[in-house]
Amino acid sequence: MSNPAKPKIAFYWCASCGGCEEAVVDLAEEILGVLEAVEIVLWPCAMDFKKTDLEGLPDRSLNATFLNGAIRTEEQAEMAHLLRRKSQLLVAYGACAQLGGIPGLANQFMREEILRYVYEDAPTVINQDRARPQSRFTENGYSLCLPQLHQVVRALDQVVPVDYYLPGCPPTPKLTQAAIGALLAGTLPPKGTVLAPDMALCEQCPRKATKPADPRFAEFHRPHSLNLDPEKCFLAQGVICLGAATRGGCEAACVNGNMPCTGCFGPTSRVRDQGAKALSALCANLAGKEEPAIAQTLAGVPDPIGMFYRYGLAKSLLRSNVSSPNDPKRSYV
Amino acid sequence: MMLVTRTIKYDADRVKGFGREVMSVPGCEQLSHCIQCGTCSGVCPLSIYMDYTPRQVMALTRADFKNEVLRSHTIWLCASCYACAVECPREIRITDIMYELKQRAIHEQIYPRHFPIPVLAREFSQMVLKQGRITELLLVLKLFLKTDWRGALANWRMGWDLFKTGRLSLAREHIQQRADLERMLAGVDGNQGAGP
Amino acid sequence: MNPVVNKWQPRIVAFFCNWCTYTGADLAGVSRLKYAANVRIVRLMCSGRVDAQFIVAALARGADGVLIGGCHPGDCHYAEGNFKMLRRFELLKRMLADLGIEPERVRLEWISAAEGEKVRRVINTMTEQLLRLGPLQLPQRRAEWDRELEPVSAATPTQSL
Amino acid sequence: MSATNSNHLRIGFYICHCGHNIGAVVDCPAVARYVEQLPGVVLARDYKYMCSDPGQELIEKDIAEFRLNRVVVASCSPLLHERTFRSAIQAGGLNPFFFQMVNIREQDSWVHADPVAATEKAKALARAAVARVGLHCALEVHQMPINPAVLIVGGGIAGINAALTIARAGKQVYLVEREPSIGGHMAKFDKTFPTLDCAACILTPKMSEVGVHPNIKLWTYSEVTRVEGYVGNYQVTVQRRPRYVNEDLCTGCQECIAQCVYKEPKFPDRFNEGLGKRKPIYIPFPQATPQVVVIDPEVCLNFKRGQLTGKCKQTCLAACGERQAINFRQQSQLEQVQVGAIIIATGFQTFDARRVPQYGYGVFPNVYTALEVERLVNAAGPTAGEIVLRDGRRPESIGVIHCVGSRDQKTHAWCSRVCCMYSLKLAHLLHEHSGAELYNFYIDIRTPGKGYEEFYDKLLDEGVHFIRGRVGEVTDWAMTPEEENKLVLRVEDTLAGFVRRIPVDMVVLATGLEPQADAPAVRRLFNISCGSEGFFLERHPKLAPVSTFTDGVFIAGACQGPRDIPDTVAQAGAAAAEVLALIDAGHIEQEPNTARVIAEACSGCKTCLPLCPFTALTWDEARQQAVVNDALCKGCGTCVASCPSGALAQGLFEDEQVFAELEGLLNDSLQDTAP
Amino acid sequence: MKYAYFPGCSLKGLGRAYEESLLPVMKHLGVELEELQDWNCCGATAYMAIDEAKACVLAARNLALAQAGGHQQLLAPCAACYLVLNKTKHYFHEYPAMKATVDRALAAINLSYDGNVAVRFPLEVLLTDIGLDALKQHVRRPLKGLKVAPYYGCQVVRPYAEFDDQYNPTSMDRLLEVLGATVVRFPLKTKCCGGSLTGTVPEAGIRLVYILHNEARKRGADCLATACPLCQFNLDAYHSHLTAQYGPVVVPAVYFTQLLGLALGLPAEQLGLDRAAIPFLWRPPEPAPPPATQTEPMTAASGPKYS
Repeated sequence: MSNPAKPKIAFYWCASCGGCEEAVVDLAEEILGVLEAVEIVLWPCAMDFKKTDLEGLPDRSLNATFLNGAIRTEEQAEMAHLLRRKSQLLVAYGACAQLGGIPGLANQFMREEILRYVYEDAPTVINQDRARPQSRFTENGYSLCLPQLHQVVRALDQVVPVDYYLPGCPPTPKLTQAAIGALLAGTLPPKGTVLAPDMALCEQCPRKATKPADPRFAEFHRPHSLNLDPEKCFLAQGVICLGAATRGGCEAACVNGNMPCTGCFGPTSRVRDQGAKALSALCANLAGKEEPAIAQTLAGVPDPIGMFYRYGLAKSLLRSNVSSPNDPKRSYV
Repeated sequence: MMLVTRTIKYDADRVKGFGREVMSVPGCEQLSHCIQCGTCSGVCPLSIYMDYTPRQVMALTRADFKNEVLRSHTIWLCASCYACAVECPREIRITDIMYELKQRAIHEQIYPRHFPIPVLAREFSQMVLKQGRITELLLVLKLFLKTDWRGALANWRMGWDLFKTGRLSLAREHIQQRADLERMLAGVDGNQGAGP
Repeated sequence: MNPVVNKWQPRIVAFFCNWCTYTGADLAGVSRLKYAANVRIVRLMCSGRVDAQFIVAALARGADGVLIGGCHPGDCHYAEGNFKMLRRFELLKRMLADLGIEPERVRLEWISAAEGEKVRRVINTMTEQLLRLGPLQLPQRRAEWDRELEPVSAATPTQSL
Repeated sequence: MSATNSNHLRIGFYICHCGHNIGAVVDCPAVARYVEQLPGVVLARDYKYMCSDPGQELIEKDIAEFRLNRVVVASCSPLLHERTFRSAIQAGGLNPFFFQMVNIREQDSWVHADPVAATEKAKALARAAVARVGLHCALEVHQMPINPAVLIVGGGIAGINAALTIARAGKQVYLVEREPSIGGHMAKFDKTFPTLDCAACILTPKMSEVGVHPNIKLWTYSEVTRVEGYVGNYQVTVQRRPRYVNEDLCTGCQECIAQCVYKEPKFPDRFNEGLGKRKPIYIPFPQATPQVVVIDPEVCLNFKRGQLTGKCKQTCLAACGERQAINFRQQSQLEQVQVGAIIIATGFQTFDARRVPQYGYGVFPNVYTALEVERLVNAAGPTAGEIVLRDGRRPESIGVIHCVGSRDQKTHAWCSRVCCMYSLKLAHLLHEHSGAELYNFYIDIRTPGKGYEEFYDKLLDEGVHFIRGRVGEVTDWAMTPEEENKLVLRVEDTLAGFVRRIPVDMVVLATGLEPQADAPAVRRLFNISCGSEGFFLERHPKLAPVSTFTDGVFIAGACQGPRDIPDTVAQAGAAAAEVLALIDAGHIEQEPNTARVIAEACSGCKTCLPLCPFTALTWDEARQQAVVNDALCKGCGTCVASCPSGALAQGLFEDEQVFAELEGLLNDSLQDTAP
Repeated sequence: MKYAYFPGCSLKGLGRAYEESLLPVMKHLGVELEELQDWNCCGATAYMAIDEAKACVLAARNLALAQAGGHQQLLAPCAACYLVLNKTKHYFHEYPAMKATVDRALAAINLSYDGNVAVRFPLEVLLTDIGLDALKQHVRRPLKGLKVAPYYGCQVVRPYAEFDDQYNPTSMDRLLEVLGATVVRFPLKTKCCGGSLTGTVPEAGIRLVYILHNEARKRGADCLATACPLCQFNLDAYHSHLTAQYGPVVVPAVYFTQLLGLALGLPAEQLGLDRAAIPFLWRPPEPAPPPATQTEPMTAASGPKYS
């Protein structure tokens, strides 16, 4: 029943929320067109395939694999390698695969910290004998294995080479469709390209006109703390918006939902570290000239990592918490 | 016939490293900056009695003439009025350097015999060590006995004055925790900073 | 610790503004002041040019500390560039702390063209502090972590593109 | 880094021994050998003196011979020789900006004692430059027109000389002086050392020439309040304080002064250091330029606390008659001028002798400062040159104390350079005028100058006593009968080796030179630096002694450090020459380190707009993007660092170039890739 | 206000008149002095000459005792003690080695010093803590017509004192003027009195004393006001030597606290005036009737509202 004419496509998910899967489905009736045009050989969340089936396929027999989610476990890394081997093109689909995404925020903590919290310290946990999941477990003859958690969360291209990136949390149907279209038409740009405009969001922002020409930030508010003017640039309202430091192409979805951009499309090609760059830009326009005044203004940014690296920590230059082994506060495993 | 003495100094007369050694002691570091302007001597109330002026002592010390310095009366004539220290344009703590030199002279036992000042210093410190406080009458008597007992007679009138005005008590002053002093000072290495 | 650490020497990357601090560093040279050889100076026109990216890049690439030098407040050759840096610095410090990087590792100093002595003092004290803190050496640490990927990649070798 | 795109690169690397300056500490050949095997490097040489002609020619030759397309030179500070090597490379036929300089002298060999560490550092710095230069691109130097007019701040001997030199070259000069007359300190002096020619005689002609020169606009009683712009194109605002006399109408006849309701001079006369008196309306001194009277609103009856009350007979108005030069309603006014270059010659102030209380200045009337004595011995001074003390006595013995407020950690650590000589001069003059016995108390006599030591010898011959010792105190308590009613100086005669008490009738304090009280404000105004002692900082102590770190702003005279008249005049000439060289070129070359907007990348987020202090960044409404005005951009790069999407870039300091430099600095692994 | 009080050996011996006048005066002014429990000799200049480290440790014990007693302020009326205690503080802060030595030594007797106890001098307390305006209110019998040569001596202002000028201190001058006395300009106000040299090298020491007396007399002073027990001793006890050597040159030497006591209207016999060898018999004229506002002795806290 497999049709040699049709290009073979795989969808796979690693450390992700499933939103990207939704995004594929969000192609709505367009999906039918896609299904017409391609043969989906792997799509765990929609159809039943086994790893062995995949292993059975000859190498590079898949035309393209759309992989979403970050790489957090041995298993995910293994699947990434397997898919890389079986596919001609590997597409990092969505912020998690491209940048590490929300799961990447875990890189603020040492793995051991996380395990300790989740299995011991969390207020809702009752676990007297401090049991932890084992990677191997044997019960009357049956031996089960559980993939090990990696030290850090990684973006896909930190584990295997990636050909294209579809940014977004999740990517918009438009971009997805365009990408598949280009794939089918064989009109893909040079490898390594991010399949979205290389200009910051402000360019297509509906509130661009209301952007202040001379902001002197004295105080920052958080979106929930005031009712936001649906017309006015967020920065003009003292709410931090990362649109200026974030690649466009999302059609300003959040802004239209009256929420500031949080940077899911990642930096433009000319920026190496989205968070550091956004920080450099935003802070330059603070009002204060002495430490106290500046610090007071910046008190409005209680969580700089969460603010500037919400999606990009794993892919940032520092990548993760770097506490040294000899640091008493932290413990390595 | 005229008596002549050799005044030339040969390098052998120096004790090389002496100057550096002194300058390594807390409070004496600035000596290396001395420009020999003589302000110290100019303001010193006792320089008029000194064999070497304070400026010369600075020069001799820096130039390693240890024996000349430690044998000089200058260091013993210093009354610690600190005039030199506050006026020195190079902020050299001359008074502290004088203390350092006194310590070394006492340490090496090379000061004029029966010269009362070091004796006073020693008697004073011993009394403090033992009693924790000073009883002036005893101190003065000890001093005179150890230096020249005629001095005591010469000063009888003053002594009488003081006694009559009730300023010389015969009671021996001391603190209660005399043992404390020993325990406290036991840890302190004698003559710290005075070098080897 | 292990013998490697004994001969370890911290590496400081310094971003100095052309007009004050870089010139101050030249003055230190002309005055033959001696300071620790651990610093590597990058010349920029103004401390305002110091993009936070440069600082994290230096740390990520293996610097154990980063020193930023600018003109004293009010003395900036470009009026206010140093204030722009100061503002970035205030937030960057917090951000780095959240990632476990000790505050002593990144330092901002106002050093005028006349303060060669201050250049010496700052570099020496910072070197001492870093010696006490020990190495940051992020590249080495990454390599160590990425070893956890090896078994997999060994099991399933991937052709590189 | 350049390793990746190094295939097309042909980098030439040169390391300079600078004699022993670098070679003695850094193993130059080893560095060359190391760099030779870095990616993209086709040759690496070490050479004794790269900045020498042969050194530069070597580069030119290699460019041709080895088809080099990038050059790196490791030598001294780029602030010193970057231009030199750029032109050498240009002469070799390459774009001058395909070049990077490595500072291994000021920032390596001179500051590190350990040869091994210094050599390793040199390697790292070289690695960085090699990595960086690969990403350099060809740049054009922008030329900007330069305004030929010149502003000179300060009308002392330095300002006067600079002004005349530049004016004679046919350039417009604006000379701004704070006091009512130009002349500065020199106008107060009686004679000048060592020649003893009268200061007024040599200064007055120059002053009047300034007054009448068609190319010089003289603004006295005025101060610069604002400076904007940049080299070649400064806008300067000058505030002219009201002297209540119209300069153009006043002829200096001084009738008004004669007719003032105050029949006798009553108020302390600044010019005479308070030793003489003047009226509320006055002319600072006979040779004052301009010859225009001044009214002091603080004491003139027509004012109260500076405010006009009209409560006076105003006899001066009557005296002036229909000329109507006097105008009590005169307001302070602002002048705006455009100039291309600025010379700052604001001079010095003398040390306040009260700060050394042990010398009794302000306590004992007969203790004088040197400047007071200059007026006292001056034939045109308050006593017509007679040495009459404040208490009316005529001194039989006088002590001159050197180094008051000099060579003293508690006041000023530096040597003021002129005190020794002027003390000798004053000793001579005082002796000449009073026949008194003269004592000079000194720490060291410093006479480094033409004819100076000879002058010292002359003084010795005149029988002036020289006592080597810094005076401990000046006091008035007597130990001996002959000390009664005298000032007693207690001092060690260090050459004799004992302490002396010396009674005198008069004490002269040779106060040192210190920066003007408002030097910090002036420094900020003109955006230049001060040394740690507070004098203005030259760009280079030897190679650029009158330049500052702000292009187009020069310094001359004692505002840069204590110096005597000959040195000051020489420096003023040097500053004038620098200015003429600058403006006669007609244009200035602007370093191509300006910012630029990458049009296809700018999202129009406006972050950069408020950041530029020079308003070089503006908003293009049509394209909805930021644009850079190249002429206004000074190349700080602040906006570049702040562009959130990397849509701004800076010549010579591209992001990628800096990243490459970092990679090079830190990537030791290249050490192992030796062939 | 409350201070720990460190009398030092002299104020229990040769200088007891100082204490005898200081205590009632301070009490009268509402200043509470609590004598340090079991204080020991400060070490003085003599000990410095033997062993700096030991001297510092000795002095530090007193500072530690004050701290243990919960005091922030330690009043040291003897100039030598004042200097040595201050010097110890300075060394303690300037030289880590010295600090370590001191810490170790004190630990041996279960004491510790954190470097925070301030060493104060009576003049300083009177002028800064109480204030001249407040003091004025207390003057009952102004010292009308008394010409005083203010003599500070060396160690009150040199080298560590911050409360007055090192070259030309004026705190005592100002105090005496408030008390109604006439202050003669005395250029030797900080010159050395010879210290212990009067006893050890009389020809040198006593000459210095002579200079002081002679100049004070020439300037018409009725007395020298001192702030140091050793100064007072030298100026007073050697009068017979002086007269023998230089003729009638001596003027009485009294503690400034004694003059203050007289001005406050305290009975002369309670001020230890009779302990001087050179008699000081001058007494201020009868008191003016007290102003209505004034009742109980005033404390510094309530001071300003009277002024």
